[in-house]
Amino acid sequence: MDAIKAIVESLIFVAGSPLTVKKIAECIDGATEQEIRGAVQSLIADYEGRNSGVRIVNVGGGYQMRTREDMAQWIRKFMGLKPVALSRAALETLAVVAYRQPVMKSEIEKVRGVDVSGTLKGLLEKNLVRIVGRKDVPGRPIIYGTTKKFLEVFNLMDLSELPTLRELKELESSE
Amino acid sequence: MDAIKAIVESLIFVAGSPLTVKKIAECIDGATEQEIRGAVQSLIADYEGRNSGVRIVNVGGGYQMRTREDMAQWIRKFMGLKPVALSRAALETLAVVAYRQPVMKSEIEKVRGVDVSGTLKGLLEKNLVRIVGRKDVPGRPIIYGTTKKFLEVFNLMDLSELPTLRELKELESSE
Amino acid sequence: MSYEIKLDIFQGPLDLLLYLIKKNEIDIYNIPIALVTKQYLEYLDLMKAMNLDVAGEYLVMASALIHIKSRMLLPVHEDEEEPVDPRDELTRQLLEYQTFKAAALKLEAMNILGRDVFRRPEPGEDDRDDDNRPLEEVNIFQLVEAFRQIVSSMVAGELMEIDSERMSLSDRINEIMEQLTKEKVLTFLELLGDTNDRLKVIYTFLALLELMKLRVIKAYQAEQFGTIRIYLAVEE
Repeated sequence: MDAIKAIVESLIFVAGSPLTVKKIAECIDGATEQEIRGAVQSLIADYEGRNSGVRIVNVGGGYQMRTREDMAQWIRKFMGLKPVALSRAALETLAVVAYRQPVMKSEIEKVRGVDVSGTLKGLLEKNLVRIVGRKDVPGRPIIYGTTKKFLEVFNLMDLSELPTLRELKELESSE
Repeated sequence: MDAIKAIVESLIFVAGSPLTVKKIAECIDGATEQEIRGAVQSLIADYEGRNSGVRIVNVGGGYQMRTREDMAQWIRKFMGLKPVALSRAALETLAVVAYRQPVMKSEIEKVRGVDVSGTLKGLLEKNLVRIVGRKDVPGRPIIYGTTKKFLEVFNLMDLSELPTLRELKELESSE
Repeated sequence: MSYEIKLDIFQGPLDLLLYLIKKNEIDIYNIPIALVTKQYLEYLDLMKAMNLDVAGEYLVMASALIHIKSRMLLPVHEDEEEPVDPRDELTRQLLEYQTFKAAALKLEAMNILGRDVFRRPEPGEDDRDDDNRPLEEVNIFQLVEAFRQIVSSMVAGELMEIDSERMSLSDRINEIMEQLTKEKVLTFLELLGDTNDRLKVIYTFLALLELMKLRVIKAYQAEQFGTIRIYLAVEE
């Protein structure tokens, strides 16, 4: 068990991107997915338990090592980064895509009440949004959806982890 | 002390390349080099002590996180399974084939302005591009087109789902 | 009236309206249209006075507000069973936008990669060209963008507009050539299979014309009105 744990840890470490249990199992002959799942859970607990500056999280269906959020200021200082934020316009467009996908540009514009060409292009370039295909209606407009990278960037296991629109509505009315 | 340790750990983790104590000290205000040296030693001992698949080593005067040597075989296997990204050149050639098919090599070269023999061969091997047929003219030039695998990789039902240049232009408009 | 807030913080006319509703502590289900319209127009005037670019969407909303206001003044016909409130559509739109605004705030509050949390860089790509390795997922956008950039650097005369009809034709060409490479000879009817799809018939015909023009296929007919047989122009 400890041997598998060490291998799993080294794989998640080198991968950089989120690594699925299935993918890990392909690399370790003789280890079942269940054993790997156990090793991952044990690793997660280890990192939490010793107050490490690094943690293992479940994002986009895989496991990824990342720094703890309260380390952000030191890392930004080290990397010489200014806190980069997505603009409010980009976040609103992204929110509509995330909840309404697959969604047409015209639908996003109807919700936001503004032209979204520029923000949509920016999100495509950042690979947070992708072209899913075309809608089977006259004119066959392009439909958009979110990417795996979106899940990775926003720390989500999957889309169902987003608060539901109902929850958001209740939040608004209770304000 | 524990706080400094976590910060040091997160910095060595994100840096990738070896990090000197001096450089770490520049990022953490109020921490002396001695404290940082202590934190690093304590981290090294932690990783060793719990038989982690990852360790912190002193290389070239700095500290770096690396996988343990005996993890090499699994990591090699992982790297072999890791998806490869298309190079910029391959993507451009693929784009010309996709939009201009059925197309001859000479036509692709005219558009891209460079010799595409190498990238075209790579795309044929990756099964993204195929030989559609030969022209019955002197030299019997080969005509290229995209494959079913191409549609799969780009998640397309058929080629008509590819966005047109006009549609992309619509995204250019200001915001 | 004080305008201490910055005008460019509004994300559009709906955002501005929501702001006015909050500021006046208005019930969103019962918007005093006259008041809101008045304040909305004052903001637009102010934006213009400050030489800010007032996007067309703000003006469209202004006329919509004025229209609602005038409809509010019309008497309600008593024979109408359920009189429609002219504000309904606007209220629905505002509620929906408000929800997505909240969703955007939720997203912003998450631990964003590259802002709050950081990962290790990707391992260095070894140059080994192993074709058994799976391909990394590519966003179609990257493909189109690559093509657009190449084409935009070409002279205008060479630019060819791509439409989805042309791409449907390419689809059909690829299918026909695949079938023909396998079967060596085919009739038009065999190419069509048992389809009744008119578009497919047209695209098949157009694809054959294109392939003949390219000299990739040859068509033969033994006699007038006889069966047309299609061959590869060049045997492999």
